Amino acid sequence: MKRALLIGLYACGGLLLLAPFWFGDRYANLAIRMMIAALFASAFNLLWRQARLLSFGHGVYFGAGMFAVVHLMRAIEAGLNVPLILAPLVGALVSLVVGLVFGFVATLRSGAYFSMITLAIAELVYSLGPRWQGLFGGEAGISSMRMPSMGLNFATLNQVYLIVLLWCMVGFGILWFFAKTPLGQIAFALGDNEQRLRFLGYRTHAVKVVLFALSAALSGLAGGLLGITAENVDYTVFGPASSAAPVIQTFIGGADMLLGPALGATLLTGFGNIFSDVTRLWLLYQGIAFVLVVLFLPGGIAGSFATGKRVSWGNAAVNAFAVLLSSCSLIFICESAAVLLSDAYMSRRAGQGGAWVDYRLFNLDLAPLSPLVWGLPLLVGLIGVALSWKLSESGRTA
Amino acid sequence: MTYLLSSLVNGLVFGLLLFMVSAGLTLIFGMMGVLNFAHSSLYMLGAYLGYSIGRWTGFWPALLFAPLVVALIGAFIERFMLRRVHRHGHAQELLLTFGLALIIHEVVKLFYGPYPVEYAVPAELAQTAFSANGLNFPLYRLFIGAVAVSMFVCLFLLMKFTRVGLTVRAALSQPQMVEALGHNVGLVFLFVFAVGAGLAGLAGAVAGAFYPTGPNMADDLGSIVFVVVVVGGLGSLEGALIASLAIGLLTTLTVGLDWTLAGALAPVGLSEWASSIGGPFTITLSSLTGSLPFIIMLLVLLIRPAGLMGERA
Amino acid sequence: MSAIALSAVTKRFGASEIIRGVDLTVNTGERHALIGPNGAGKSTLFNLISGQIRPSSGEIFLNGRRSDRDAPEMIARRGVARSFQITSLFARLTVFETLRLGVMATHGVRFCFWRTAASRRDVTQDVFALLGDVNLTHRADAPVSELPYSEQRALELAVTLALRPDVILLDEPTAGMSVEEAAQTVALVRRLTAGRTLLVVEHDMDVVFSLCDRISVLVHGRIIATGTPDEIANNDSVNEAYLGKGVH
Amino acid sequence: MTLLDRRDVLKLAGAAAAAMAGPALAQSNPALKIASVETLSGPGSTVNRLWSLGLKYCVDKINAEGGWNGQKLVYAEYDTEGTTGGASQKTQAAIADGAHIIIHGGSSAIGGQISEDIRKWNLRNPTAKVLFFGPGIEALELTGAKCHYHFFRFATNADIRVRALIAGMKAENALGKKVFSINQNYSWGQDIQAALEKGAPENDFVLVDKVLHDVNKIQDFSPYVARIAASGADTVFTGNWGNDLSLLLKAVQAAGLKVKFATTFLDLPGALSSAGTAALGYYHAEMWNPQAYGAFGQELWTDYKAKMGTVPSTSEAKSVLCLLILQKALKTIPATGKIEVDVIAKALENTTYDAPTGKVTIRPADHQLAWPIVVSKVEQGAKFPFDGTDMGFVPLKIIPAEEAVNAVQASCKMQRPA
Repeated sequence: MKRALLIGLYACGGLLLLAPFWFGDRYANLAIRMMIAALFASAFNLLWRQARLLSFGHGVYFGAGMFAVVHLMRAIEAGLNVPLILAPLVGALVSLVVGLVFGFVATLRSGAYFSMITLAIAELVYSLGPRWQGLFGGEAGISSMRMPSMGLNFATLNQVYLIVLLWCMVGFGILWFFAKTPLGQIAFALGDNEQRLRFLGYRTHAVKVVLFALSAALSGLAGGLLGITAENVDYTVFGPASSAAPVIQTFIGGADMLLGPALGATLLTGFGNIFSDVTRLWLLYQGIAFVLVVLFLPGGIAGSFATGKRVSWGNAAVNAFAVLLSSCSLIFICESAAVLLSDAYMSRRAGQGGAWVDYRLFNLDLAPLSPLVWGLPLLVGLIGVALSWKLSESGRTA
Repeated sequence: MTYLLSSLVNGLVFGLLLFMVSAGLTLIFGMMGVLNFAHSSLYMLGAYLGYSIGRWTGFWPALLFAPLVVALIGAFIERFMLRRVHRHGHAQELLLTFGLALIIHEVVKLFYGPYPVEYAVPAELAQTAFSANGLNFPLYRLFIGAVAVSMFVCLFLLMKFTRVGLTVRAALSQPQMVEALGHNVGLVFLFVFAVGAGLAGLAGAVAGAFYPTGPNMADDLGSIVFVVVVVGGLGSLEGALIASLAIGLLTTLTVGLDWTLAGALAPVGLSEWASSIGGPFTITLSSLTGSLPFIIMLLVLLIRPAGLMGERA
Repeated sequence: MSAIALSAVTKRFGASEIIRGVDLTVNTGERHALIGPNGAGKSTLFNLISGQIRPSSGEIFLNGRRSDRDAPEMIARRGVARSFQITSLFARLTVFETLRLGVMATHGVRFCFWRTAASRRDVTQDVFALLGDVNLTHRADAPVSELPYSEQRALELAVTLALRPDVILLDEPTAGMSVEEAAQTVALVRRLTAGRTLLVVEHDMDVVFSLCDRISVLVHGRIIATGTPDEIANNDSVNEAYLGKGVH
Repeated sequence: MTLLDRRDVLKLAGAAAAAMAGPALAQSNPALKIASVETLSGPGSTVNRLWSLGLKYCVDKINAEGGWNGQKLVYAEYDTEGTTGGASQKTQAAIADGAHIIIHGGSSAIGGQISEDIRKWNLRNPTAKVLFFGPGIEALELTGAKCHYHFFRFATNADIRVRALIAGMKAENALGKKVFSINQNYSWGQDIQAALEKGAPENDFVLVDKVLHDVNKIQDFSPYVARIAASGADTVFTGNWGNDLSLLLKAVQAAGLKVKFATTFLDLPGALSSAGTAALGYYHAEMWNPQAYGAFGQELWTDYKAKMGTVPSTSEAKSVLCLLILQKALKTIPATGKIEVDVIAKALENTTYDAPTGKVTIRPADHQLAWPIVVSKVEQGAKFPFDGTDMGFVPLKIIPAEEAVNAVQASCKMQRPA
């Protein structure tokens, strides 16, 4: 059943790839962001899935590729004759070089040290970014415009979408193929037991540097694609948010599957796009989802579909229902809190002599002191939690 | 001269604040192997709780209760979250704390709003300790320094000379053995994490009254604290102290120095060439103050990978 | 020329001196056992020879070349392979993939990312030959983590041998095995290490006496005796320091 | 079909209530759609969401007065998530949702991205052009090398602010001979420092020392305070905002340093309260000042507090003024049954807005607004107390728009539509 579900999921994903051609620029744009995020997260996960190296500074390599491509596009504007479709390759190459240099330093250590060094490198680049006006364009960044090439004018995003689709497929192809090469195999072994690998005569530091550089290059490819799409880049691309995104997306999606990060990146980019305009608490929900996945689904979403255990449709449905119940309850309570703690509500209260006046949420008028308003969501949430608890208990004893 | 003196003292105090925050982090890492990404968030929680509790009880009781509450939160995190993912390895623990940092940041903003709150120094400490050439030196700075120093002394004595320290260290290297001797290893870890969190909470409650207590205070300090811990050697209390002071002094003293690489090349006659290149050659040292800790960290890692006081890996 | 030569090797951890001036020579082609009571420093000495840790002082020569400052991978490439006491292979790989890592190393296939590992027929052939040697052919596709203990040990041995080493260091190859399994393993080791230099750390005296040409006894970080099994069995100080204890 | 859910969610949340009501009304005149693209989540949201709040308030106000051409204005918010990438994406989304005017106040970096995106969009889609308003983005470049016909800067810039401060303080005899410049090390801070360097010889003061420091990185400003003390400056100019301003002022207060500050963002939330009484006597220059705006200021102050819960910060007030000027321009455009942004842009260029402080005009050459600038001083017991303190900004001098505005930058080569 899980296999069927997974295949269905991939089929839906495949259909989505073609969707922008029917739905126009807005969805082309969203689809482009999703694919770029998917490629970036997967490139990040090359380090983790294989070598168990957890980078908190991959925004640097993403940004390096993006800057390289925007610089190249400026050169094309000025008359350089390079077809636009090859531009992302330049981003990948530049990030490869940057990745080799920083990767050499970072991979001197592993484990938590590695994470902290990558974080520090990212902070360093981020703090230097605005200084180097010529290269990074200061706060405003640098911008360019896509020039027509090879018979396409690239004015609409649908045409850009083609480039992104093509290069993402190349990127995923490389990731898929790499796992099967001797070096890919060595990288897996490295993640399991670096010491043992050294006694087989492998220079593990060199392996890690090469792996890091490859991961950086693919991140740069993703960055380059964003450069082509956005036609503009500034140093904030090196900021903590860029580096945190692939981490969150990867582990929510499922870090031990080739396509897990892509799934996580697609979902979170999509949800982020929808929800961040509707609620101010999107980052909170994302954080809670991340922590819950780390706590209860170590394999992420994709990993939970791909376990060897057989689960009946009924159980899956109940579980999905339970998750739905508890998330509805959580969202209701958080949004209520956000409204009740807001300045606007405080002043309305003050206007009414400090009374707990009704507040409006989801087109409902709610009384903040009513036991029903808090009790019902709490009850619903508890039912949800109890349901999934019961399911996991019975799953353990079975 | 006044400038040098005041910079020295300011640097020392800032270094001691860094130490207060990094002490808990290095303690937890040294004892449990967990790199706590949420540590600076606990520091922020300490400040906000100090502010909230202080509104009811006044400053001094809040200074006691806020760290206690943070320690309880730490105990909760260890017991019900970290322990759950422990079997999946340290990376999973790190990810968990990373996620917790995201949540704490958003929750603080939900409850306290996006602006810094009015957490003020109590009247009895809002005085001038001494003045030199027209610059006052606030008493509260001395207070921060005093708290940090006593924290170091207590921790040092606790680790070196009591059974607690012995048990904890043994629990790390030989968990089964310690268990067999009748110690509850789980309880030891719970205790360590709670104490580490409580120390961060104390640092927050003390420093939050002086530095602004706002939702960005965790991000502001977080990465510098990592630098301190790496430079000092993960798990080494003495190393953390030395690194904190060094980074505090260095970032404070470089503020006045407008040196550039291009200037440094002047003796070999390359100054003009370097200036024409621009970019990194013309950045002044004073404008690099914020980046300096990270440069130091990279240098230390290249020259002495285990940190100043860390044991050779 | 000796395969392994240690002269005045010392190793200190902090204040405690674990290895105190060890001189040891293992001749080419000989099977040499290193024995000693628990805590004598056998594992430390083993780690020193294989390059995992560096001596505080003294010199180590492998096949006549000084090696005490070399990284483990350089030592491995010089034809010195070691096994590990606590089986530590690659949990996410299959038996076949694990062994292939060893074989690839000898074929010089390292930084290759332009063709799949499966496309190297010569590597695959060598892997199956080795699998046959240790009777694991039927297990080729099983994940390493699912193998029973004795088969993991056999795989560990196979991985060590895959490097085609001329000096083999085995760390307690029969630890934790039943008498029967141990006998099988000894036979396997004897068969597969024929003609090569072998240094083995072992607790089981039956194994040591049946397998090895010469024995060195390490006590409190010092070699107190080296000789043939007979000489060692009749050495007074050895009996006193080590075998005597074993009898009680 | 994740892609299609968006509209449903919007409906559920009621955020698009106005959008739903729109089509139901008469088809004759389409509704003008205004999109606020702002950093509404993450660390940058602290100050940036104020812009959206002000816009929301003013759109409601305009709609209560009947909207435009019988249609209510449609207002929607988009969250940049603090990144230029997100801003670009949300700009696209806003355009796809049919926005005619996009407004961003928060950051010059993000504003620069949006401005470029819109310039390119308009080049490529001449039949569906979009306008971009910047009520708070002050980097000179945006009306310089990056200026274009569809961007309007409804804000001051570094040059305007520094010249106003110098003029106002000289008139008060408060400038002194020694001036210290401490600024954040990015375009805004650099612009301020450059303006000071330019102004020093003309105005007979010496720039004794200047510091550019990291943005939002410095924990402890006391070393900088020591440096200010060592320089013996009479006046310190700073363009700092947010944490960097609060921390700087706190450190000055703690050190008991007696020096005047000339500021540009002291009126934003958090700044006055952290400075405490040390801020008394500090100087400030901004186009908005509730007291200087007289009855208008009073009205906005009380009405805003009643509707939005807080008194309007300067950002919110500037958002409001931005839309009021738009409202005035719109009134001159006859209903034609369609919305043409080039016509709106043209109308804006010809609009003169009568602010209580004087006439506000829009310079056609680079679309920089010429505001009268209010130079004020922090005093206790002011009529409009700021930031929960009893201090406020008492106006000293109003510099007329034509004196205050800087010269058109030579780098601006605006292409006007045919």
